[in-house]
Amino acid sequence: MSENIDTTLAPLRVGPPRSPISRLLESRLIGWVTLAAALLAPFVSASPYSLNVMTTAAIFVLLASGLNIVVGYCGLLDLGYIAFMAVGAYTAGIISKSFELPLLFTIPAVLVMTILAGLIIGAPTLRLRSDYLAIVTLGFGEITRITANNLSVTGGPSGIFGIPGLLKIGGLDVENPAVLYYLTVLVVSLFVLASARLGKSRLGRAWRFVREDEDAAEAMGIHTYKVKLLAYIFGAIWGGLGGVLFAAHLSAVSPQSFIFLQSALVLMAVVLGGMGNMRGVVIGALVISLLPELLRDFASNRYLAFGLLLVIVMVFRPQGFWPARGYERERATVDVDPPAVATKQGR
Amino acid sequence: MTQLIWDGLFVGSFYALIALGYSMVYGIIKLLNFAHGDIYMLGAFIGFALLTSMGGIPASLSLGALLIVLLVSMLITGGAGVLIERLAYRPLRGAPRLAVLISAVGVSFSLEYGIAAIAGPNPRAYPIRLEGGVFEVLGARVSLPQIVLMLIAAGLMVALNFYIQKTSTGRAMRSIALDTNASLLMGINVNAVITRTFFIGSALAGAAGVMAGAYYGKIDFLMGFIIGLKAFTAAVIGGIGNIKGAMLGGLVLGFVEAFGSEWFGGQWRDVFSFAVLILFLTLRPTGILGERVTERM
Amino acid sequence: MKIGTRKTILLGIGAAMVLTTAGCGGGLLNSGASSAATSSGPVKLGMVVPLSGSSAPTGAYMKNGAQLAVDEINKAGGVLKGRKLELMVEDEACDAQQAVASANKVVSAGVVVSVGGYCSGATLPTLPIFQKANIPMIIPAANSQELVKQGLANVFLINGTGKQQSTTALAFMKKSGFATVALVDDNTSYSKDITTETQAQIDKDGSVKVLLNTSVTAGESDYSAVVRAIVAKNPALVYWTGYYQEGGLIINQLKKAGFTGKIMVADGSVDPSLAKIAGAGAEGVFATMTQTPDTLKGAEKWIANYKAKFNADPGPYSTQAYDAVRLAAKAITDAGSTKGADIIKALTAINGFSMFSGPLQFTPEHTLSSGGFVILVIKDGKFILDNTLS
Amino acid sequence: MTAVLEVKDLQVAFGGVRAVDGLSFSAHEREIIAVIGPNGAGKTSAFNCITGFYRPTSGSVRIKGLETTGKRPADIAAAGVTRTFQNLRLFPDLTVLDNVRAGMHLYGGQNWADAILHTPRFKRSEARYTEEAHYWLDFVGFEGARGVPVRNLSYGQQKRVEIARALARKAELLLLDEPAAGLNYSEKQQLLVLCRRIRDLGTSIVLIEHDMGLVMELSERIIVMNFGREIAVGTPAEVKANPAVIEAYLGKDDEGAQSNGDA
Repeated sequence: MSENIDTTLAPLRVGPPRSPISRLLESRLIGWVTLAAALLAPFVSASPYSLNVMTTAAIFVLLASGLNIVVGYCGLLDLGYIAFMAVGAYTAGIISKSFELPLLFTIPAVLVMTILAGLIIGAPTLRLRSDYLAIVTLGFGEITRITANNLSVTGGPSGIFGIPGLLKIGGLDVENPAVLYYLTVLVVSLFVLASARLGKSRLGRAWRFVREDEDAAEAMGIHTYKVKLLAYIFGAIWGGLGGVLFAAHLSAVSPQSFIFLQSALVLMAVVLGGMGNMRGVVIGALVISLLPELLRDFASNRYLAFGLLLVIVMVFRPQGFWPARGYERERATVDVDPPAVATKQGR
Repeated sequence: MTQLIWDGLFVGSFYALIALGYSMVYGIIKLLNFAHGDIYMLGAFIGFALLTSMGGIPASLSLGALLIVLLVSMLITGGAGVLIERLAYRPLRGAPRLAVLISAVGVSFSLEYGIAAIAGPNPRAYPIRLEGGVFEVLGARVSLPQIVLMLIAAGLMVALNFYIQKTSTGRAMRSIALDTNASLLMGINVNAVITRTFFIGSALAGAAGVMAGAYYGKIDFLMGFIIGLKAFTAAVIGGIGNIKGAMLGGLVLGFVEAFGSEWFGGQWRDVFSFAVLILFLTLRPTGILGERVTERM
Repeated sequence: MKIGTRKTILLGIGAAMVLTTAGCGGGLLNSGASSAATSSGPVKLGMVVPLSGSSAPTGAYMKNGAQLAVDEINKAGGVLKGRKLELMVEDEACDAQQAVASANKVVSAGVVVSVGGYCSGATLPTLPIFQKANIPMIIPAANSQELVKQGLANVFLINGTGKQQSTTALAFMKKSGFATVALVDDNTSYSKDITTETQAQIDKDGSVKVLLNTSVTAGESDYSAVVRAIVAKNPALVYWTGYYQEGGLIINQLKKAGFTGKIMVADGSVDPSLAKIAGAGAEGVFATMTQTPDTLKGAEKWIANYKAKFNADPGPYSTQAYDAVRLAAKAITDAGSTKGADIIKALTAINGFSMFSGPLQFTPEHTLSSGGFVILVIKDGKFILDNTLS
Repeated sequence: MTAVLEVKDLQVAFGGVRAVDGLSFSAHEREIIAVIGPNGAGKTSAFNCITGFYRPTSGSVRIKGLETTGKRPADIAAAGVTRTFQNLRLFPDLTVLDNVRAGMHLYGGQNWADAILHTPRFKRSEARYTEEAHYWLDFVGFEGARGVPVRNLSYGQQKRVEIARALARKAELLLLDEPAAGLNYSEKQQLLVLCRRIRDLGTSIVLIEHDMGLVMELSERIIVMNFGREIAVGTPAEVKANPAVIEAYLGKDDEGAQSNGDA
């Protein structure tokens, strides 16, 4: 039932990290640094290519931060995460194309659809043990892709193209790559922040409790099933919005973009970055999506490299490359005046 | 109709061969060996390499040659399986299940794209082709190669079943499946047994790979992905961790697919079999033959 | 291990930084210059084709064909008073996302004409990118009707379209008297395009009967389901419009299942490997295909050059790629500039430019006026010209 | 005054084995009850039935008069039961404070929207979580770093954290499964004091324990189980004198003898 964490494999550390680098990385600073870099990048190079690469990377970061909620926080291995992106992208594409709406206005529908998808996939499967869940999600991922490929409403194999841009009000045409890029960065950073905050909340803790020991969590009055479902739904929403940005970015959606490989890549970003650690995941996502562009010769067999990397990282750091460190501030003043909890006023 | 059944049976025997490996490994260390399908692929490519190195083989000898190649490939894939367990799974015993699963995904990727890097990404045509007489059985066209392959598959499964039921190692496997720690206390060399399990499972998958290559005539580095999932489905249908169940599941899935694609059309076949998998996992996770065990704290 | 961690983390940040600095065409402040046509130096042609994935071999054929043309033209003095041509090839892997990335890359590199495009599904999303940059696209291979549906001014197909291929297929069926036919595609946009077109034309024509029109999933080994269906219907001809990998398997399994009718494949399956995979069953399989070098009369010299250069045989679409480059050069010369608009004007005006597929003239929707499709047949494992139609 | 816990001829069977076979007892407010018996007598199984981890084959469990038989553990916890586990079940990678916060999950006080927007409401409830976590850690006398993962702590400390986590639940009924196991003498003495202080909070305690000394000194009532059945019940003195109990212990294993020794 429960999964016993082998402590010997995990990086053992008493007291918070000391090395300057890791302290920098633990600090709030890193987030701002990355954001600043993202915002300044276009002033260095605004060629369609670099903008395209950077936008793709930003969307990838959004996906990774979404999957991190499911895999990192809640410990549910989802091998079909890209399906949520597919649902989002197709919903947005179909609606905006058939009603000539800017993509922005399709977001409510996208939210509904992705949450629905999350429920449909999650509800029956979340009672399964983790490894069954992995395969089932993979199955759902493939089903989604094949279905999109076979139906005519999704444009069949050639998919949907010529999708209208996100928004168009007078001068501001979001189809301009630079504008789209900044919009993407804005949205993505907001959602990354949101999921990071979720992780540090009552719900986020509940997710971690479930990940660490379902029985103990259950015994503390946590409805593990509901909590898992919530993780799934949040993951789905993140993925769905990723899909909308994807559609806006490519102005086309086709089934080949949602193969298992894509799910695996997002998973790698989460794992390599460090499960549950939002900063790590962001950097992992950047590495995974940018490295192939930077090192062309590496691109040729990057999947081999990623595969080996996965094994190595798991063998040496089962928590991920740069796991969420369980440290927090000690109590400032040694003794607090006992709050009025001693009496048993229940809840 | 009889054709349908026969085709289902034939494909099913491939699924069964691969499902066995899944089931054995899962039964013993509760690991979902995600890379197992790629061992099948590996087997096909090793057979390919061996056959090409042998040079031109007259069709008359092709069956004999195939049998030799089959054995050698089984040995090699078996070794590969053992190696994988050593490097990627054993260090993670006792680690969170999540970690082992991800490691398995990593292995799967490494195998697929490793082969792609070595043998090139393009599909290869198999050097030998099993041709043979075809005759009608109750209105179904049955070809000699099909019968031979199914006989080989059946032989392997019977041998395995005997091994599990009668030999001491088999007994050890079953006891580990029941309770690893207890078996450890009983002085069973758990690691040795797990190694054997991986060897056998991988060897069977490798055999399936060579047979598929020789029968269908085309191999590529992703051929293991889908069939791996199908095999897992078969294992689940039969009751994962249950050897007979794996065989049964393979055949059942073969039928189910044959009928499914008859009704819904070929392009929906995978959707159909995945749906079956999901239904089984959610409604009857113990499969047809698997017995329910109460988990104790 | 900790060192390793830090290294990668730094690498991660490094990656972001490098990207920012490794700018290909100035930042926002001095933007606009990115894809503007320069007036001196080499003239760049962009080619986005599959160099990885299952269609990689065809990509290589096309790359070589194009390179051959570039070298010939440069030897003859280049274009626009001695400016040399320069070919930039990027991978597309038949995947939309990668195609878009590569398309953006060649646009950023300042190419003046795109001479790539093999997988229709991957080429489609690149259309808006080239259109925004107003770069003419001469698409040598991809031929889905969808490409020209939007009627973009900058898109030109020099491969016969699915429609034209279907016309040839139908003509062949009627001529050789196949009364009943089964259409099978592999559910990719290119393949479905042909089956739908063929079905439509057959229905209009009425002299041939479609007994079965179905799809299979690419990448599997066992196609017994579709084989059963075909054998049950027992049509005179099976028309497979997918790629050669599955084509070979299906042919093989059809023969094993005792199918006695004839089989015809579309251009995507015209590849030496088809016969290898299909085995003995491949003999006598027909194909609808534009002329390949070894079926063309008078192409021997060209083939010789090709072999000399790449010491490999030319393959499908080597010629189309070759022609695409030559056409691009012609258009640039006619236009006398490297401005997209001028080149497009020149392309639309072109009339009677001689190509492997015959003299070129574009229809209003920028497709070949004559598809140049012929019927090939497999003899001793090689595709040779079949003269039923001629 | 209704009993905090009422168990009526509880039965649970695994396959053929009857782990618990007709157990009945009840716990009242501010009462400390010990459940003793040889290993495999079905004590822990009984606990697992009460807390909903096993579905009883028959019989009923009522908490504060509320029928909870066969409910989910989470619902039962919400009904006012909290427990510790035989072998520690903490969240190893989480900090000491987070582990205690787990017990406060039912306080609520914030939802996901608060969390994302960092509303004052969120800040308030977080502050409360931390403050009370510290309070309960102080209560169980936990010294040492509280911002570090529990897996870095000693066994004794971890035991304390687990109790603190259970207390944070502020339930009326606390089930302790072998709380003294692996503790040294002085730690056992501290545990004894702690249990009394917990009782004085108004919580009733049911504990499984093998250490007779502790049991005899601490508990007001003792339930002796064997083969899933209750073979004796009463005050420490009565139970000590009960021939059935002596037989059960001295007859079966020597563990009872020893602990009688140090009683």
